[in-house]
Amino acid sequence: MADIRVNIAGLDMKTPVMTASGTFGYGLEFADLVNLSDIGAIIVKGTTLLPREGNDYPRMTETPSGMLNCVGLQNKGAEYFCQHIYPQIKDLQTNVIVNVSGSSPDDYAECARLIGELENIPAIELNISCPNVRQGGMAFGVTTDGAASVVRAVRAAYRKPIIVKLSPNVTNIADIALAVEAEGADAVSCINTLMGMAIDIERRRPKLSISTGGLSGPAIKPVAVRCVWQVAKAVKIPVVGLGGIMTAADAIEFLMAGASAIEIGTANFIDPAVSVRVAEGISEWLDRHGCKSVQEIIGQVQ
Amino acid sequence: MADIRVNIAGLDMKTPVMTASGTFGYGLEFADLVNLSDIGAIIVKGTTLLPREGNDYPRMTETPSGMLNCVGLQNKGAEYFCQHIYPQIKDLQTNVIVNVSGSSPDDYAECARLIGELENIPAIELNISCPNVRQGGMAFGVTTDGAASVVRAVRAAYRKPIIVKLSPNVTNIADIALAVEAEGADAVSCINTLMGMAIDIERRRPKLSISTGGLSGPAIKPVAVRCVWQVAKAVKIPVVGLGGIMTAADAIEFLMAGASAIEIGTANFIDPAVSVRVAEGISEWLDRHGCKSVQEIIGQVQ
Amino acid sequence: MTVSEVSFPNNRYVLLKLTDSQPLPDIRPGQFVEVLVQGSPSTFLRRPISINYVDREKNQLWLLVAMVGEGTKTLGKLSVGDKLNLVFPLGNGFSPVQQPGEEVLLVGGGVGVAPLLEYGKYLKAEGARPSFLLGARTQNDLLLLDLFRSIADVYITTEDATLGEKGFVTHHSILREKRFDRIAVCGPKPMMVNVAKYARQNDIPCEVSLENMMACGLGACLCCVEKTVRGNVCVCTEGPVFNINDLTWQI
Amino acid sequence: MTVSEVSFPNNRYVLLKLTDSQPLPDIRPGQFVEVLVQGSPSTFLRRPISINYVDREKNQLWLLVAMVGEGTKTLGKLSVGDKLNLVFPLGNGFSPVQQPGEEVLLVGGGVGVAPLLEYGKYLKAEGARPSFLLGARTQNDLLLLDLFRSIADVYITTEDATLGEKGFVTHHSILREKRFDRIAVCGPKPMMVNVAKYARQNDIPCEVSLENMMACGLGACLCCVEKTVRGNVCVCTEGPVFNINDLTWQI
Ligand SMILES: Cc1cc2nc3c(=O)[nH]c(=O)nc-3n(C[C@H](O)[C@H](O)[C@H](O)COP(=O)(O)OP(=O)(O)OC[C@H]3O[C@@H](n4cnc5c(N)ncnc54)[C@H](O)[C@@H]3O)c2cc1C
Ligand SMILES: Cc1cc2nc3c(=O)[nH]c(=O)nc-3n(C[C@H](O)[C@H](O)[C@H](O)COP(=O)(O)OP(=O)(O)OC[C@H]3O[C@@H](n4cnc5c(N)ncnc54)[C@H](O)[C@@H]3O)c2cc1C
Ligand SMILES: Cc1cc2nc3c(=O)[nH]c(=O)nc-3n(C[C@H](O)[C@H](O)[C@H](O)COP(=O)(O)O)c2cc1C
Ligand SMILES: Cc1cc2nc3c(=O)[nH]c(=O)nc-3n(C[C@H](O)[C@H](O)[C@H](O)COP(=O)(O)O)c2cc1C
Ligand code: FES
Ligand code: FES
Repeated sequence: MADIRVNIAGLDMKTPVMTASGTFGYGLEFADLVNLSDIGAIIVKGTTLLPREGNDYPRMTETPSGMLNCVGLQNKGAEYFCQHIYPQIKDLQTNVIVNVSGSSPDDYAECARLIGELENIPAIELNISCPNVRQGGMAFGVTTDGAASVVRAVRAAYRKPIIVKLSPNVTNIADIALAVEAEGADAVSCINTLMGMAIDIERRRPKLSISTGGLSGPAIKPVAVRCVWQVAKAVKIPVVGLGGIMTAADAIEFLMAGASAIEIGTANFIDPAVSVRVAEGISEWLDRHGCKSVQEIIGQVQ
Repeated sequence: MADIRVNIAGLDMKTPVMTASGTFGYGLEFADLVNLSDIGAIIVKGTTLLPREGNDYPRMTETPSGMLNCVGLQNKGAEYFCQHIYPQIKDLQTNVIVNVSGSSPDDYAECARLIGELENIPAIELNISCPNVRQGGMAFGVTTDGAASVVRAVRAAYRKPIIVKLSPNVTNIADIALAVEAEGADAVSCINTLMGMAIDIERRRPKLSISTGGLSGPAIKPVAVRCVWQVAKAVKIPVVGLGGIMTAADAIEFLMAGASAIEIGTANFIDPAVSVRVAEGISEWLDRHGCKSVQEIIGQVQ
Repeated sequence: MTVSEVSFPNNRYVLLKLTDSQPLPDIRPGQFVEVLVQGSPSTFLRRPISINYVDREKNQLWLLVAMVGEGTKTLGKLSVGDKLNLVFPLGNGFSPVQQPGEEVLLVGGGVGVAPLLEYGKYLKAEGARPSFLLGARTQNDLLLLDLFRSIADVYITTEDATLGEKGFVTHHSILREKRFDRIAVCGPKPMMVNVAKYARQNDIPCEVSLENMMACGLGACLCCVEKTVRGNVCVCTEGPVFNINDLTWQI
Repeated sequence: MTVSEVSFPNNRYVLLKLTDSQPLPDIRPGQFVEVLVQGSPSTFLRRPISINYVDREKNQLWLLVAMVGEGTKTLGKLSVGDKLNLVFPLGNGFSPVQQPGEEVLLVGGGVGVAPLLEYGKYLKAEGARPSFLLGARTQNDLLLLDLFRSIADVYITTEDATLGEKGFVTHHSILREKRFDRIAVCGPKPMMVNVAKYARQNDIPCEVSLENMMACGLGACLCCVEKTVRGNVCVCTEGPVFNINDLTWQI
C-alpha cells in the first residue's frame, strides 16, 4: 500500500485530505457519517474574535456544477469557541485546524492569539478573503499590502504554523502568495470561493440576501487547478489545493499541479464521507500506478 | 408581442442576442442550422493584423458544466478577412461585428483601421484579453493602463462603434471598465473566459498544449452575472453580457443585472440554433409577464 | 435504499416507497431525508424531502414529492428496483405528546401535508387525538386522503369549493367551532403565517415546519438559517419544526 | 431521431440503430454525427460518432459506440423509443471511387472499424473492390464480422491469435501477398501511423480518419485542428479523413 502520509508546515497528516472551512462544521456534525480519525485534518468554521450573526437568509443557491453562498462568517466568536467547542473536539484523533477571519489585522491577531493557547489546535488557516472594514469592504486578500498586513499581525501573535488561504478574485494570485510567504506564512491554501451572483428572474432580485456570494464546487475546479499551479511555481512553502474536488482523480490533479495536500469543501454536502473516499482513491491510484508514496506525484506537472 | 429590439452604441439589433466571438465562426458555418438573419448580431472570430497559426493541438477539454480552450487566435489575418471572407458575409441580413485582437496597441489600431474600411461591418469588439508581447505576455485587459492604451490607439484609427470586451481575470473589473469608457469605448462586453487549467492524470501533463486556457460555459455564469452587475453600476455606456448563457432564463438574468444585450458562446456548440431559441424565449417571457419591451427589465436588479 | 413502489397521486406529485435490507432507524415525525438526485445534469446538491410515512411492517419509508423542478422531476422518473442514496433521518421533528388525550390539529397545504401523515399516526398511537385540516386549490390536489382519513378526522378546504369548505384553511369553520390544545402546520409560508396568527390570537401552542433552502442538511454549512429569538439558527438541525414563539415572524 | 434497435456486440460496445420520420439526408461514408448526451451530469459537449452504416430501406442510421467514458456509457443506456438529438452529417468522408475495379483495402482497429462498414458497402456498390483488414486484441473484440463478410473479404489479426493471424494489422500476410490500389484506415493513432508507413513505403495512396477532440464539429471553434502541410486545419470540416501526404506525421 502506497504511503499517503504528508507533512504540511510541520503538521503530520495521515492522509493528504483535509475538510475545508465552512463546509464541515466542527467535524462533530459528521461524526455519525464518517470516521473522523481517517481524515488528514479538519479545518473548522471561520472563527472571528467577536460573535457574528452572519448575513440574512437566503444564503445559498445552486448553480451549474456548483453553489453560491453568503453565510457571512456566522460564528459565536473566539472565546465561545475556546470555552464550549474546543472541549468537544480537542480529543478527536486528527488535526483540528481553526480558520481565522477578521475585519482588521488586530482582530485577526487577537483571535489567533486566543486560538494559539489551545494545545490541541496545531495550526490555523487565515481566511484573508474577509472584507477590510477600514478600506470600504475590499477584501484583505486582493492586494499584496492587505494580505501582508494580516499575516504580519498574526505572525507576531501566533507561533504555530500559519496556512494562508488565498482569494482567486485577483489579477495575479502568485504575487499575493509571495507577499504572504515573505511575512512568514508556513503554507498557503488556494482557492477560496470566486465572487459570483445569481438572479431570481421571477422575483427580479438577487438570489442571495447580499446580492453577491462565493462560488464553490466542481464549476471552479479549472480555475483552482490553475491557481495552485501558478502559486506552486512561485513560492517555496507548501501549497494546499482546493476548489471543486469531488473524487480522487480531482485530488490527484491538484497534487500533480503542485499541491502537497488538498481540502474538500462543497463535496461534503453531497457525500459526507467524501474525504475518506478520496483518500482511499488516491491510495488505490498510487498502488495501481506503482507509486510507493504520494510524494512521487506532487508537482509532477510543471 | 413584446418589443425585443435593442440599440447598442448606435447599432440597431432585431434581438438582444448576439453570437460570441470564436464560437460561431463567420456565421456561415451555421447557415444550414439556423436562420442567420434572426440573430441580433454575429461577432466573428478573433482577427489579428497578421495571420496566426494559433496554438498546438490539443486545444480544448471538457470541464464540469464548461470547457477550456486555448485556440490562440488562429486566423488568416485582417487582409485575408477583408479580401476573402468579407465578400461572403457582407450581405448577411444581420449586424456582423469583427472581434479585433492584437499584440501591441499599434497592431490593434492597424487591424481596426483595415476593418473600418468595410462598409457593412458596423462595429468592432476589442478583445483586450490578448497577451501584451512587450510586457511578458500579461494580458492588456488586466490593468487599467494596458486596457486604456489599446482603446486609445484604436479610437484614433476607427470611427464606428467600439465594444471593449473585458477580462474577468482581474481584481476589479469595474475599474477596467471605467478606464476604457474614459478612452471613448462605446460599449463594453463582459466576460471573456476565466483562466483555468486541467490535468490528464494518466499522462501526467496538462490537457491543453499550452497548459492553461480559457474557461467558458454555464460553470462561469455566476461570475459573469456578477461582473455585469458590477460594471453596469460603474459605467454609463451600455454593457453587453455573456458567459454561460444556455437559455432565455439565463439571458434574462444578465439583462436584469444590467446588460443591454447578451452574447452566446459555448452554447452554440451544443445547440447551433440556441441564439434564435433564446431570443424567442425572451420574447415569450416578456409577453407572459406583461412587459411591452425588453427595456423594462434591463438593469432591474440594482 | 431501493425503490419498491412508485405511484402518482396526481400528475404533479410522485409517491416513492423505499425499502432497505437493513431495518429502518428510529425516525421522529417531522424529520427529513437528503436525497441524491442522479441523472439530472442541473441538480448538484441533494434535495431535502420530509419523511411522509414509515411502514415498520414492510420496512418502508415513504416520500411524497411535488415535481416542481429538475431534481424532483428526475425523482419522478425512478422505477421499482432503482437505488436511491439518502442521508437520514435529519432534523428535529414535531413535539411528542404533551398530555394524554390532547387534541392536536395538524394543518397542511400543498406538499406540506407530507410530514403530517406520519405525525398523525404517531400522535394517535401515543394516545393523543389528532385531526387533520388540509387545504388545496382544488379537490384533485388533495393527496392521500384515504390514508389521512384512516388515521383521524379530516377537515378540508379548497379554493374552488370542489371539496370541503371553500377558501383557505384559516377560513374553515372547525377553527371557530372547536378549541384544540395544540396546532402543527406545514405548507406554504403565507398559510403558515396565517395559521400562526390564529394560534397566537387564540393562545394555542403552535409548531410550524419550515422549508428553508438547504445545502448540507447537517448543520455544517449554515445556509438554511432562520431568524429566531436566539439569533440565526439552522433549520436543518434545530428545525425544521419550530414553535412560533421562537420565530421573529410578524404575526 | 428515434432509437429503433439497441444491441451489444460485446460488453464494451453498443450498436444503436436510429430512425426518423424524415428520410435521411445524403451521407458520404466517413462522415460523422455530433450527438447530444442527455442525463449524464458530467457530459456537457456533444460527442462525435462516425456513421457506421446507412440502411436506406429502413431509413436507419447506425452508430457503433465504444463505451469508454460517461458520455458513451450513457448512450449505452438508451432504450428503443428514446429520442436522440443529432447534428449530422458532418465532415468530409472518404474519397469516392477513383477507377472502376480498384482494389481498396480498408484497415480498422477497435472502434475504428465503425465508418469502414459504410465505406465498404459504398465502394462495392460503386464498382470498386474493397477488402477489409480488421485488427483487435482478441476475437471477442471483432465487431459486426458477419456484416463485414457480407460485403467483402475480411482479413483478421488478433494479438492473442484467437482469430485470424497473430499480431497487429501491419503483420498480416495479405500486405505482402497482394498489392492494393488504395488504403483507408481508421483506428488508434499508432496503428494508423504504422499503416501509413507501409503505404508510403509501398507508394500506395492512403487515407486516415482522425479522431481529434471536438467541441463544435462545425468548423467554428477551431479546437480540433491537425497540423497539415497547409498549416492547422479543422478535422471536423476538412477531415476527419485526410490523405497521409497532407499530414505532418513522422512516418
Ligand atoms: C426540510 C424540508 C422538507 C421538505 N419536504 C418536502 C417534501 O416532503 N416533498 C416535497 O415535494 N418537497 C419538499 N421540500 C421542498 C423540496 O426540497 C424542493 O421542492 C426541492 O428541493 C426542489 O428541487 P428541484 O430540483 O425539483 O427544483 P429547483 O429547480 O431546484 O427549485 C424549485 C424550487 O424549489 C426550491 N428549492 C430548491 N433547492 C432547494 C433546497 N436545497 N432546499 C429547499 N428548497 C429548495 C427553490 O426555492 C425553488 O423555488 C422540503 C424542503 C425542506 C427544506
Ligand atoms: C470524428 C470522430 C468520430 C468518432 N467516431 C466514433 C465512433 O464511431 N464510435 C466511438 O465509439 N467513438 C468514436 N469517436 C470517439 C468518441 O467521440 C469518444 O470516445 C467520446 O467522445 C468519448 O466520450 P465519453 O464521454 O464516453 O468519454 P470521456 O470520459 O469524455 O473521454 C474518454 C476518452 O474519449 C476522448 N474524448 C472525449 N471527448 C471527446 C470529443 N469531444 N471528441 C473526441 N474525443 C473525445 C478523450 O480523449 C478520452 O480519452 C469518434 C471521434 C471523432 C472525433
Ligand atoms: C457554505 C460555505 C461556507 C464557507 N465558509 C468559509 C469560511 O468560513 N472560511 C473560509 O476560509 N472559507 C469558507 N468557505 C470556502 C471553502 O472553504 C472553500 O474554499 C471553497 O468552497 C472552495 O472549495 P470547494 O469547491 O471544495 O467547496 C465556505 C464555502 C462554503 C460553500
Ligand atoms: C473555442 C472558443 C474560442 C474563443 N475565441 C475568442 C476570440 O477569438 N475572441 C474573443 O474575444 N473571445 C473568444 N472566446 C470567448 C467567448 O467569446 C466568450 O467570451 C466566452 O466563451 C464566454 O461565453 P460563453 O460561456 O457563452 O462561451 C472564445 C471562446 C471559445 C469557447
Ligand atoms: S443546510 Fe447546511 S446548515 Fe442547514
Ligand atoms: S470541432 Fe470546432 S472546429 Fe472542429
